[in-house]
Amino acid sequence: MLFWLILFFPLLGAFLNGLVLRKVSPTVSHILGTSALIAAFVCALLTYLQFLAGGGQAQVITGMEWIEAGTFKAPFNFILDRLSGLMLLIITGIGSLIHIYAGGYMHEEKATYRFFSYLNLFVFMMLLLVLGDNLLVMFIGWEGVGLCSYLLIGYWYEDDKNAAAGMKAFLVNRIGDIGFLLGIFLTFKYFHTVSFSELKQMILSAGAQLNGEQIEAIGWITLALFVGACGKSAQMPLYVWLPDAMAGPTPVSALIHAATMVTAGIYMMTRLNFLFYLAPTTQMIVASVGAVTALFAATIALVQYDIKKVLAYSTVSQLGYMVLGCGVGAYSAGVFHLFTHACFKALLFLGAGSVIVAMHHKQDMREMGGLRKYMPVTHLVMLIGVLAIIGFPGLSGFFSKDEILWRAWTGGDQYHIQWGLGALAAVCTSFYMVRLLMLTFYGKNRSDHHTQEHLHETSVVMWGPLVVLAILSAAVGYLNVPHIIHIPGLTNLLFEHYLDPVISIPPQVAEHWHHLHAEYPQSLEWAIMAVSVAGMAISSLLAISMYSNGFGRIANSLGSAFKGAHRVLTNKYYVDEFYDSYIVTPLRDMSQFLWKVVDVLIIDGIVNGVGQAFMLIGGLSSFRMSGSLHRHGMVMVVGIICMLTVLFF
Amino acid sequence: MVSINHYLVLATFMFLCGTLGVLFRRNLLLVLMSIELMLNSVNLVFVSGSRLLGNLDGQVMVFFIITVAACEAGVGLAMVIALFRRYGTVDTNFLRILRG
Amino acid sequence: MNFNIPALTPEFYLTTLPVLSLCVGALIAMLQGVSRRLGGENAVFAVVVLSLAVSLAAAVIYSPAVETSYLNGSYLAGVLARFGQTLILVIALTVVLLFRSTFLHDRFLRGEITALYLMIVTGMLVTVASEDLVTLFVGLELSSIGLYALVGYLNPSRRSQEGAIKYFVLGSFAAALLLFGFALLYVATGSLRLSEISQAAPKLLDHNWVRLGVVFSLVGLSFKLALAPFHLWAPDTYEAAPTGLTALMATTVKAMILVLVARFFAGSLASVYHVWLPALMFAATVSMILGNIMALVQTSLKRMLAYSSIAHSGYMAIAICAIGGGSSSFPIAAVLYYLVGYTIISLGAFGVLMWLENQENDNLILDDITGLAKKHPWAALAMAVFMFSFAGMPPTVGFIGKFFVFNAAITNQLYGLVIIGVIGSSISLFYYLRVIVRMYMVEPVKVAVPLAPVRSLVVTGILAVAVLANLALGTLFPEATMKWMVNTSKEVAASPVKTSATGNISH
Amino acid sequence: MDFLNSHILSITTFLPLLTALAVLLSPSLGTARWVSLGGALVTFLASLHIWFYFDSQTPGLQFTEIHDWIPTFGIRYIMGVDGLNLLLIVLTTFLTPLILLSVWNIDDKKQKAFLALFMTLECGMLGSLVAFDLVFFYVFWEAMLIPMYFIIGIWGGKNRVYATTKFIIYTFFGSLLMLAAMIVLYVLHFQQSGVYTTNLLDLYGTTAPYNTQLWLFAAFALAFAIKVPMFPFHTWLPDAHTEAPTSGSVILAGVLLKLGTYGLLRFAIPLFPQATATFAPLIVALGVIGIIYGALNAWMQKDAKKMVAYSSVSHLGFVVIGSIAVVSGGAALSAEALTGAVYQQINHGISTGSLFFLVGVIYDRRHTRLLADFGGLAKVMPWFAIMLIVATLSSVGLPGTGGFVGEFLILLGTFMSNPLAGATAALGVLLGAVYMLTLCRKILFGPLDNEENKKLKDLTPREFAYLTPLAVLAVVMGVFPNLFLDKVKPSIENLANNFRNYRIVAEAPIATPYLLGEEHKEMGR
Repeated sequence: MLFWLILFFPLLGAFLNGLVLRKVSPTVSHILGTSALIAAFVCALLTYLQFLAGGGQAQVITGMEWIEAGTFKAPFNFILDRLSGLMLLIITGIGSLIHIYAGGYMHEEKATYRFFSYLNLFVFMMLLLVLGDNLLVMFIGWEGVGLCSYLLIGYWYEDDKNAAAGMKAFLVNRIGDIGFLLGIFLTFKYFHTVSFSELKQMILSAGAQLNGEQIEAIGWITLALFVGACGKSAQMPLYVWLPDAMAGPTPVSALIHAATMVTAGIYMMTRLNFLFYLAPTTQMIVASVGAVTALFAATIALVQYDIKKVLAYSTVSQLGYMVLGCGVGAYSAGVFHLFTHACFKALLFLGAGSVIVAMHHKQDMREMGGLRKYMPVTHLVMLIGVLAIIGFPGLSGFFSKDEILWRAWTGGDQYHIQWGLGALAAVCTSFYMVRLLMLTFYGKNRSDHHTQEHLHETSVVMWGPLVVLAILSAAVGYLNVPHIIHIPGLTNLLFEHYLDPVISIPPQVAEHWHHLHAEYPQSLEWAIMAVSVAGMAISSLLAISMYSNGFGRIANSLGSAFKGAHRVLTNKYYVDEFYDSYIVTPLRDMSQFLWKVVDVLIIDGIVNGVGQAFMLIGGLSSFRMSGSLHRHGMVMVVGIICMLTVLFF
Repeated sequence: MVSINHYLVLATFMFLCGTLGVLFRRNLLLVLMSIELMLNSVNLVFVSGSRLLGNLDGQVMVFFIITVAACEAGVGLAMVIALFRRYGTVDTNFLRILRG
Repeated sequence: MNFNIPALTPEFYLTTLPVLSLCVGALIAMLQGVSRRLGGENAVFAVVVLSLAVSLAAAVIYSPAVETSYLNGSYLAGVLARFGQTLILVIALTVVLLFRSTFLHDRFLRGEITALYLMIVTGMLVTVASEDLVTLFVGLELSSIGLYALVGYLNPSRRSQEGAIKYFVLGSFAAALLLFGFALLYVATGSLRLSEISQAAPKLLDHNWVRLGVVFSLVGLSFKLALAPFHLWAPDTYEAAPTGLTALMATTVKAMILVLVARFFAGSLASVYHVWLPALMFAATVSMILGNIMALVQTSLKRMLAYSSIAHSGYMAIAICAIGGGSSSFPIAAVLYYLVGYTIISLGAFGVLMWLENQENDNLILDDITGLAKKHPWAALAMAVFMFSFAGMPPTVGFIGKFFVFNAAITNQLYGLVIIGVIGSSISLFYYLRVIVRMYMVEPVKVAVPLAPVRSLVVTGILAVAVLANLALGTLFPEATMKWMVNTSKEVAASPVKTSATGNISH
Repeated sequence: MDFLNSHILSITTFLPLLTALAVLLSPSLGTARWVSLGGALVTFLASLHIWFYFDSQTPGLQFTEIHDWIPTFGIRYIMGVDGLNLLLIVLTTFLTPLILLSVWNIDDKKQKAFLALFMTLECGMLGSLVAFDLVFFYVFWEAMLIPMYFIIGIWGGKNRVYATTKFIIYTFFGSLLMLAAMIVLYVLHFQQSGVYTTNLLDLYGTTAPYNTQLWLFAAFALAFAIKVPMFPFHTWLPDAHTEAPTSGSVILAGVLLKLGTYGLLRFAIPLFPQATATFAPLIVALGVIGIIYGALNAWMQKDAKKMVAYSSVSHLGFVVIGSIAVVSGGAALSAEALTGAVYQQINHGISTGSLFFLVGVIYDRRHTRLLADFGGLAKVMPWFAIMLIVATLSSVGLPGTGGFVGEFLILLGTFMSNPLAGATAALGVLLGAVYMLTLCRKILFGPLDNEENKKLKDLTPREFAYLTPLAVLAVVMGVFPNLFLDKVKPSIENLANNFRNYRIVAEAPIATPYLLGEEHKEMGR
């Protein structure tokens, strides 16, 4: 009962806001939307506690039948286990905070019923995504969240740019979704079910000797699904939509494009970890893509000026970490980073949002600076956020990111390169995050006079949630302290053990992984940790020295020294241009050709040509009939001759 | 011994002459006469046939054909005269307004 | 060759009553022509209608149970003959009622014209009832000569005179061909009676004279049936003749010839079908293609209908081909059904034209009927129904007829003809639709002579009946009608094909 | 009640025809409107009766109705309902009243004729859906063209004559070939069984020789491919749609096209199973090409209506490949794909129907359909925006809308039967989103710069009345597909699993065909 309420409240909120109460004031719709989510959060919390009290064993909640055809079955079944439980809390919890914040952020809007109904709808879809017990229900959420992000990115649709960004997001996601669909098809083709619990049971039951065909199929299935994950979680080469998605209101960026939706891919891979374990090639690909993405996006973020763009690319890069984690089989690490990242990235975005509001919707960091004295709270929480993300020892990012890197190193020799990329990305991360902090809050203010005199701290509605998030970002790391560090009164790797029931290594590959998990010398782990901390420290100091007051001399000289590299980075490696000129434009031209030439000229031409031909023949023959008596007779005689020929020869 | 085939060939020849006349003479009167010629060739066939087979059906037929031919000639000449009266020509090339 | 007196019984006169009453009517009409006092329009009209009615009644009411022939087969009374006569008489009557003014408006010629009219019909009745080539020929010529005369006689315009002369010359030419064929058949088989010919034919299959004979007879008949490539008289004549006469030619002549052909090819020459089948298939193919294609480019409605009638002769010819050498009656039934349908549709279509046209303009072109739906919605509706029916669209009789014809053809594996028929119908739809487009979907255009229809209850009634019959035969009564046709065609199919020793040729 | 059940199909089919007559006879346009609407609604109720009394357990033929029509040729008046046509019947009767509402405000003196024609059209569609006798079916199948011809030709755009003539001749040609094929089949059946009948249920038993099957299947498939329309026979559709009035487009896309796919399922596939197995790759290929090709063409259109028209080509490509997804070595059809195909027919009717309605809504206001003339309408017409977005989503097959269920099942089944085709067709899902979102964006989003658009009014109550049911249904069909699929499951599985020797048992016994005399025997020589 309680469980259904979790899904019910956001839907109700979306319905009321979107279709019924369209004339009410923004405040009402804000209260409505937020309360719907808080209610959902409460229910989620209670359900979760019940669930833990019940021993935390996965349970399937059966709903009504949905699609049934032939042998295919996909009912509305929901799975409640530790993983989905955690996601429930993240989504509803952080969601509620962001809803509260959004009220403040959108206070200038005349009507916000659309906004909050979309947000609630998004939460509902996200819940479907994480709770669904079969690939199809997950797919509803999967595309549903895509839809909501489309609507929210294009929320200010009067500007065609935003509409375009929304469309881009939807379409790029659709590319991934095709992969997801193919994954579903393959799964059904070879395992005759799409239900997670059944699949898991089928794969894990020691008796199940999968034939070679199925093993091979698993390779393709995981690959196809990973394509889906690439779309949703903005991995190479499908990450391009996420930076553009920043066109949406900032709370949207925080909720959808940082905390929840974009992590769907990681969630899905973790959900299906038993399949991925059986597909080493796929895992290799996953890890590589993750690592490359992490570094690639981080490098782009180094030179961005738009505060939200920086955060966007940092999101991409952080997602790369999580994917890397999944790729090396460290699902718990991946999910843990998902968790921490949700906290501090939401925090960062919301903080950036506050800055943007204060700056009258200017997002260019070149016009900011020195905001520390105008908005102290924001500065404080942002500081925490930054420290968290760059992995400052003791804050959440430190624990989660290092766990991933460590597991990458220990994942086997073939993963050392990935580790290297990841470490490098970490260095970049700390550089651009500190750079962001410096350019925004330190140095002297570079904005124009008018903006300057209106600069002030935001309302409590907005900084309240920030504080909560800040506390979380600082704290949650301690849920998964690596076992080399001993903190009194804290069990190590709490989180990893928490997820153990979910992460299930199939018998076929069990011993390989146990062998990997064999004890490594503590010194090694210390060393790895030291490397990343050192890198973090150095690059942060560099950034501080470069940007402590605006664009210092070093910054400019560096920029001019590596002009080429700089230009490439500022233009994001020209990826968008590449796609545009090598995929979109050719496709468009081809369609134009298909329509104008193939369809109109050739096919339709033939159709009409037949008719024209008959008319022509008729015209000619009627012209030949001069009406002369003799010609008539002649024709008759010719006819007779033809008949006789037919007859005698 | 003259066999039936000789008659038939002769008749066919006459028939063809008539046909050619119809096809190529521009004067309506001549066209009518050519048709008469064709009918007469038919008569020839009937008569010789009836002679060969020894029954009179053929000859009966011939009488009818002659009669009918006469009627036709009457109607035809009437038309030609009417045409000549009004337009002063019996040339078939004059008959060209109905076409297509 | 002795006339067996017993034939001349009251029963004989009863059987020939249709013909006789028409002859009497013709004589009376002719006499009325000379008297100013008796020759009033109504009087003549009464005589015509009366004689037609009487003969129709006679044809319907009395017919011997089995096919019996009188005067050594000069006159044949049977179900098929009766069907032909009934159909022809019904048409003739309808035409007179529909086109009364056409035939009766001229107070000086009225008598002769009607006399000719009745003689034409008489000739047709004789033709369908003859089992002897002599009577057949006489009847045929009687009707033809009458038509030659009327085409030129009814309105002395240059157009109609030209049409008359062309019709006459080509007609007599064709008659000569037909006779030549008959003559050769006579020589080969030694008889002028269809039944005897049919007995003699089989053993002469590969005799060239027979082949020639068969082909020439076929040509002669195809000419009358307006089968391409012997069709060229049709467009000219149809356009030249007043609409009333056109309607008569388009329907009765086809009826007469089809009955004849059924008896001739299905009965007598069934055994030599491999001789006439290729020729007829050739004619059918050419008709369907040429007729439809030529109709595409016509602007004169009558001319268009002429070409379409050529195409329809082609469809009917398909069914005749389907007879093949078989003694099955179904192809004949199919063709008869098609004939009935075609008759209804043509009468209706020409009726609408006649209803719309007037003295100044009796040759309507597409521009005349443009925007008709606005001015005369009901006429437009009727025309539309007839057009769809011509095209063979359900739920009209045209579709059922086409279905039966194709059915017969496919049953006898004439797939090629069917394909051509399909293509032909698809082409034909275009020009039939063009009429509808002009009536319904185009704004009216300025024409020289505006339409001034005369409101006549009779005409309206007949048109309404035509429309209803059209739909009824397409939906409710195909079964009944088809049964009738089947029974009608039975006796033809049943006629035995035995070989006999008569009439071999010595060389 | 018993009478009702035994005659419900005739009632449902011919009620519209009676309504048409009543409309013609009704004194004023006002009454004519109400008469037609009333008639349509009663028809809808009648179809609901069928729906509720339909026994969803049996694959057999229900509400069967048999009378002799032309017994001499074994042609009968046979009507029946099974899972394959049930949904389409209800869809037809459901769309008609909505369309009548949409033309409610049109007020010229030809309008009465329009209403009458429209009801006639409904009669034709229903008839061809329920007919189970080849000739009987054919009569409706072609008679249906006539009212459509007039609707496009009289009430259409400026190029209407060209469009409508093309439409009718193209279809007519295909149908005539099919007629010939029907007769061949009929003769074959006689040769095998000595019985003349065009009764479909009997003809299912006929197994033509393989080579003959190929020809017959080709003829049938061509007729239906033109109707669907399948690439490359589709070019009449964009013209017809762009020229047709809104109501015409809706019914054309909503039901008429479905008759093509329905025909494939009802006639072509079960009658000629071997040929089906042979032709399947070709047809699937054409279907897939159609999906991609139609989508790419739609993307390029400047005219909203034409875009939707091309989208139909794409969507019906899905239905086609779903109908003929051969699995297990040609021994069976994929039940999933078949279910999807049947379901997608309805979805397409709903989504594309409402899309045409919506395009009509803005066309009524602005008398233009060029995308360039619009933009930012979401600001002035929010409800219109919601409706359009719902229709769009259903059309791009977003999960939760009916379109998803259909497309997913089709793709799944196709993938099972032919992975390559399935994967390629899946691209259609992406391309579909491409052009539909372009449509939305060009119309709804972007700056509201055109002055005339600034003063546009939002949906009127009447427009709500006919748009809302479609929108709601689009969602309901996505969330509760079983409401609909349960009814049709048995029939579909019957067709899918034994299309090699397909049989339908009729609920009421069918009299043994009437045999004529000896001639029949000889006729079958």
